[in-house]
Amino acid sequence: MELLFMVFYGVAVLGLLLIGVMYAILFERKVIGYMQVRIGPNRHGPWGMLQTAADVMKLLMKEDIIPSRVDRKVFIIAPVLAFAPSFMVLATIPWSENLVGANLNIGVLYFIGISSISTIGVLMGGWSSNNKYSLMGAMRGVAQMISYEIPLVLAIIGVVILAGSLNLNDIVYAQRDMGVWFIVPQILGFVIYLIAAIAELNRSPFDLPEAESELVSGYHTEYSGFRMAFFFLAEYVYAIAISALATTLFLGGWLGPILPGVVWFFLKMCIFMFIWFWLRATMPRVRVDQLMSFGWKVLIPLALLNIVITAVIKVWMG
Amino acid sequence: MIPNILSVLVFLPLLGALIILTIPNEHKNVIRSVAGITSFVTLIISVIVWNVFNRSTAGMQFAENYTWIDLGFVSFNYQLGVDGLSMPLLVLTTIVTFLGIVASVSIKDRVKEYFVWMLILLTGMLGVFVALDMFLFFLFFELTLIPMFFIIGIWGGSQKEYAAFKFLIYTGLGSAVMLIAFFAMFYQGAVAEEATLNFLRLAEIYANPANAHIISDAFKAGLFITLFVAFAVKLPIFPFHTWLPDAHVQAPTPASMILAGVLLKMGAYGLLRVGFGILPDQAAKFAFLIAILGVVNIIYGALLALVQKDLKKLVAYSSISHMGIVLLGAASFTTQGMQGAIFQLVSHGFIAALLFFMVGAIYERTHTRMIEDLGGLSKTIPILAGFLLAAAMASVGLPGMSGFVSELLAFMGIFGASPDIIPAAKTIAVVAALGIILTAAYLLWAMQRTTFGQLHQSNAHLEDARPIEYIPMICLLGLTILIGVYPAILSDVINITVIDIVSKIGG
Amino acid sequence: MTAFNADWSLMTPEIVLAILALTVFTIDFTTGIRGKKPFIGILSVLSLLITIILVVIFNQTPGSIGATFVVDPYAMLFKIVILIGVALVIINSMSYMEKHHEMYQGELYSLLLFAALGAMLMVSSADLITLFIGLEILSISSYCLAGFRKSQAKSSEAALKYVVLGGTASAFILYGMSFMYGLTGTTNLGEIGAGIQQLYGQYPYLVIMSLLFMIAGFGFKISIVPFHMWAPDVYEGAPTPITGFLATVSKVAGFAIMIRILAVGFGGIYHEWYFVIAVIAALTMIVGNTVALVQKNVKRLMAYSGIAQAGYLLVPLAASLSFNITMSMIVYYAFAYIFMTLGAFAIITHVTENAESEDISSFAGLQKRSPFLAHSMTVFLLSMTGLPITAGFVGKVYIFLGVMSSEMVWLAVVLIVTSTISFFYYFGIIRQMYMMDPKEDSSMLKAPTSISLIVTISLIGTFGLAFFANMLTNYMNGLMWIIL
Amino acid sequence: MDLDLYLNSYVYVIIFLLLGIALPVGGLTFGRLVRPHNPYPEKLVPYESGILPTGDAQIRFSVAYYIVALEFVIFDVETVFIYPWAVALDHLGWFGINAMLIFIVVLALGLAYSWKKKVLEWN
Amino acid sequence: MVPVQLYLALAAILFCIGLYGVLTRRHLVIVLVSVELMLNAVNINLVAFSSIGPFANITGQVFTLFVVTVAAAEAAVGLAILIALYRNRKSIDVIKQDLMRW
Repeated sequence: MELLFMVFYGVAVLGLLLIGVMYAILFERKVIGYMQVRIGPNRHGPWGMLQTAADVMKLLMKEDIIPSRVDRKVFIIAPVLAFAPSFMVLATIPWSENLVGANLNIGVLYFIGISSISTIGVLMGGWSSNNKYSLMGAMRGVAQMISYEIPLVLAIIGVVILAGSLNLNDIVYAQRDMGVWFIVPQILGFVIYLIAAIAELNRSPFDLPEAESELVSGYHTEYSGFRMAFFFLAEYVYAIAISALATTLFLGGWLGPILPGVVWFFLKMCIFMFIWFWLRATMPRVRVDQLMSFGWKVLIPLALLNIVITAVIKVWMG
Repeated sequence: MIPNILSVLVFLPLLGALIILTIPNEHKNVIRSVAGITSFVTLIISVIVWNVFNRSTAGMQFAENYTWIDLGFVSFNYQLGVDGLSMPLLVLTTIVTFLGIVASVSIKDRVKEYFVWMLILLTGMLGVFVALDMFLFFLFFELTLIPMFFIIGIWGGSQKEYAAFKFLIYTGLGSAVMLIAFFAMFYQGAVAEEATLNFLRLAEIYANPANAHIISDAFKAGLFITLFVAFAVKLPIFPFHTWLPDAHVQAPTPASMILAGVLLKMGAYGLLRVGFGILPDQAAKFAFLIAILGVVNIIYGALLALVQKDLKKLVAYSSISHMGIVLLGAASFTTQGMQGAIFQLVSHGFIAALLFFMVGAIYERTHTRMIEDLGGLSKTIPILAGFLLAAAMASVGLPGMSGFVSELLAFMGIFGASPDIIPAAKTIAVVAALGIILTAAYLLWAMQRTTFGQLHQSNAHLEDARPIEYIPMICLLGLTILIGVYPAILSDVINITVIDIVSKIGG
Repeated sequence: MTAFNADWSLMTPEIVLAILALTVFTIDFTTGIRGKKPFIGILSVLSLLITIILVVIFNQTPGSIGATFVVDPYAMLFKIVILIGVALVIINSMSYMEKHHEMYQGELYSLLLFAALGAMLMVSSADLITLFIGLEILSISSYCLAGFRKSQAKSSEAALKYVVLGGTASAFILYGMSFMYGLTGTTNLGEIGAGIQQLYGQYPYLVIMSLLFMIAGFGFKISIVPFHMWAPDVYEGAPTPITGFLATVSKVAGFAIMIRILAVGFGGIYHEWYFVIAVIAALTMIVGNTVALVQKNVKRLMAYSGIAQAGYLLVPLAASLSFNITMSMIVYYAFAYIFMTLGAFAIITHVTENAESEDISSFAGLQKRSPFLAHSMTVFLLSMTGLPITAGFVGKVYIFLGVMSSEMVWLAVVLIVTSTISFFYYFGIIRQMYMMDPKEDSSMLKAPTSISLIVTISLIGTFGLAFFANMLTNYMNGLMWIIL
Repeated sequence: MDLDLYLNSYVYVIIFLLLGIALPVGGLTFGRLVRPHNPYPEKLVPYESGILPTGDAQIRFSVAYYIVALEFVIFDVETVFIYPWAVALDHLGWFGINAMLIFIVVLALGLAYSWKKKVLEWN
Repeated sequence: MVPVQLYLALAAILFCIGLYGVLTRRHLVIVLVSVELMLNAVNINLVAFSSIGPFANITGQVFTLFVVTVAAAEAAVGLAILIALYRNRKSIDVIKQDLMRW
């Protein structure tokens, strides 16, 4: 019985997530459209609401081409490996006070650990394709993702210090008890997290791995049809997951007056999603050397500084 | 009397070596003189010690004892002393080494190094004869190894490296076995009574009947055999002798003199000091075997000498033969026999040194050591040939020379040996006497072919003895004759000690 | 938690060395990576000297920090050995660096300092975790050092072999440790030692397995037979001063801690393992000394010589002696070993660099080309052979004396016979130096100041330890070696 | 936290894992029913902007990638120590601050070193 | 509850696989990976003992953290050396690393 409920929870999250992704994509296209003073998708359904669904159907019916010289096994596993971890991390997100799947006492660690597996999916996809663009894209992607994973991870430590726990629920409670969301005491950490997250997601302005003008489509150049869709899906699911984590860590999770927690959570997540899209519409792409040196030379030292300051203040204040 | 005179004696050569190290290479004559003076002063001091030496006590004299390294459970002591056994050998060492250094004028190459090694060697040899602590004894024993290796290996003959390595490994293994025996002896002594490395103290412990239940006879027997093997290498005794001909033949003349004159004696000294001194009852038990080995040495050495074509090799084998007499005399366990053994050590020290010196001097002129290429030397270089002949006569045991006295004493000893110790002593003596005849045969034959006989064409124009060569020749021959004519000069030093050793088993 | 109120002053030498090492490292990389920087070397040597003084001052009174880091005479003496060794290695590297501009100087020195730090931690640790950390700081630094001549294939190959085998060895050690932890629930050596007998009664096989794994692992690190195969290759490929480092500091530190584990952790079941150690010691001596006979490359020869020396050092452990005597022997020999080996390596470095060949024949006629180096080398070789009047002689006689008074006379025989075998190859070098003519194109060899300095220090050490051995042995007699 | 809750949490994790795998597998299997399948050689050639590919595509890449990977390994693993410390900071107090300061200074020195050695430059 | 022996067996198997890999594989990267595998086998042991061993306590997990770190450092150094070697030799095949032979 309990198991049934668990499965149900999982399926529900998955279903909602798929819908969420669909509308996230639409949201992106609309936001960017409006920012560029155009309308964006508007043919399918009212206000273009069914545009993404149509895209999915299209991808589903596309021919599945596996080029002749690829490393077949790796090629097939790669999209799964990219998608599964980014979905798995959602298990531990506390959508609201009581709506949480895996209430892990090492939630943060779990999130970081599992999410970094998707890097391997990217690498496998690029390597197995036997295509120079794919390989280059994958290498760049991996280099970027691992470089920015460090500031991301270090930025979270500030929150952990303040909350004294790795449990995501406890972190939210800590914000409630403190009376202020961690974005305030951890503003430096938040900024680092935000920037690192964008790079981690390979999103503009750090979308070098998929720079169409240089690398066609990056590591999934050789993928077509539904396989490509899963890479695509993984990216958006990961974006949602990162937003969810940011919400929990910095914006007080489900906390908020009047409205139910889930709604607050959803709204806060939307802010993050909006920021991703906003940046994409406004920022030019950075150069690869700028990207790397920014991560290593600016973000990591800042993140370390943040840890020290936070810790000293925390102990000082008692 | 100088305090710590033995230490002064032992380390004076080392001081000389240090002085030589500071002299630039070019001043060869200065180096030679410093070495000569150092060894001469050492000789003088040893003679002083000899004179002051109290002839009427068996105990250790001029004793020094300091703790050197305290290991907690035992300490390595710096303990020196001389008795009637070591006293003659001490003087022998200084004399032969001094003469060896005089004879070293023939060394022209790498002079500085050579004399440094020589003086270190002298320190090592003196140390062996005065050390009363096992560790110290072993240290000096090993210390002689290194200079000799270098001297043979650098200044030796055509196969010097082979000879040097052979010497190194044989004697190294010998020392290894010795160390095993020493420490086994130490350990059992420690179990029985006291942890000590002192020879005298150990002798007491091993002699104490109260310890018999701990120090079993079987253990003692094993110990004695091990010790015997260890010193047999140096002595050398028949199956362990093969390094000797190579080393002696390849070594430069002074080194051969010292090798035959002193180094071999270290083996005999060790055997007498440790083997006979600490385990007299075992020595008595094995006396028969030792005597047999002595005879084997005499005969075997003589037979091999008989067939040698190389004069130096012949002398080398004669050394093996002569060391047999030492064994024979010691094994008899009579006062005369033991005296004979010590007499033989000293007398052979002088005679062998003289023989090697003569062979070296002749080789320097003729550039050959082959007996067949020599011949008729008395015609071109009468003085050298004469001394060679005299040396050979001394070696044969001509009456009036030291060889005669020692052989006589040794044979008297074996004749008088108690049948409990050596059964069939007379037979052994007769067989040994046969060996002496062989000695006479090969030496006289060799002399006949070299000094007399047909003059070899290439030897027609040779320079006779140089003034400096007279020093070693006359000294050594003189000493040989002195002991031969007036044996008491030696015997009154050794008597008490010999009686002491012999009394330990008789008692 | 005990770490809060512990007496951290006990750790002063380590802390200071860490700070100094970091300072050296910082100064190095802030002043540009390339280029000659002898002052970094001098600074490193000074750091080590300061640390030695601090060790002498602060480690006099025993104590421990939370039972994981102990300061006792055992640790103190080994620390001094290690620090002297590293200082000599650094001085040696300074002259080596003059000729090898492609190597980053400062990095080498700071790596050596970190290695020294690791070794110090290791010898002071009484806890498996601390021990492991120290071991790995040392090992990882050593891997880097072995491959320090990046442009040389041999060096890289040596380093890679070292990494792979060293890593495997670490895994072995850890695997053994994990069982000890599992069976006792603690990583503290003292607590393990207290319960080992009872534990052995309960799980004999697991305890023995754990022990064997650890012996195998440490055996790799200190290159004892049959875990020695890496040593010759790594020694040959590594830059020569580093070979000296591997042969001495690394090995001595490994020894120190292996003995601590065996004596403290497994002391209670001594009779179960001493024979294993005895057999290993015998094999090590035999293989090291016999294989060395056929070596033509000096560094390989020294590798096998080092293997043999490790065998000698194992002997006291196998002979069932009283703990104090065993410790005195090992510490004495460790001191002797570090001086004679590093002195020899300084000369080897200079000679092989000059000859641009590592063949034994590069020593030909050294006596003519540089009498000082030749004579000193002779002293070091004699010491390694165990001939008088050197520290090696006293040390070997000391060990021999000890083992003769144990039940294992056969081990003594092996020791002495293999030592005699070693005459051949040590004197082989002496033969080259004194009895061979120099190669035609070779000129006089002038020893630079740094080499002369090491050689002089080593000579003083080699002779001083022999003549004034009493100073050390008196100090060691009756020490409370290990506190827990 | 009691054991049940602890285990339940991991059941969630496993369910999510299975679902995460099931979706792509299911999707692709379902897709097979509806999508066309008629490969021909030209279609299976790797895409290189229309030019026929030459040489092996699994080329060696710049050493910079390796170095970044190495740097990552080092820094990522260091966080292993910072996390437990961060959680326990309440108990550790100033002792913990000091310990971590040392740790971070060493880490920062390492970073500064690689910076100076131009490991962080990308070219 | 899974008994501790099963974890130990798993660890032993992994350790053996790792050792086998070190001894037999020709590709140096795989050799390094095998070493890591051995270290991780140790980690399994430690964690298993730490949570369900006869004397379960937290020390084992602390130990594991250190082992992980050290393993990473070792891998980093190993790979760096591997790159240097590749530059010199153009090969990372174990069999071909034979400049020095005993």
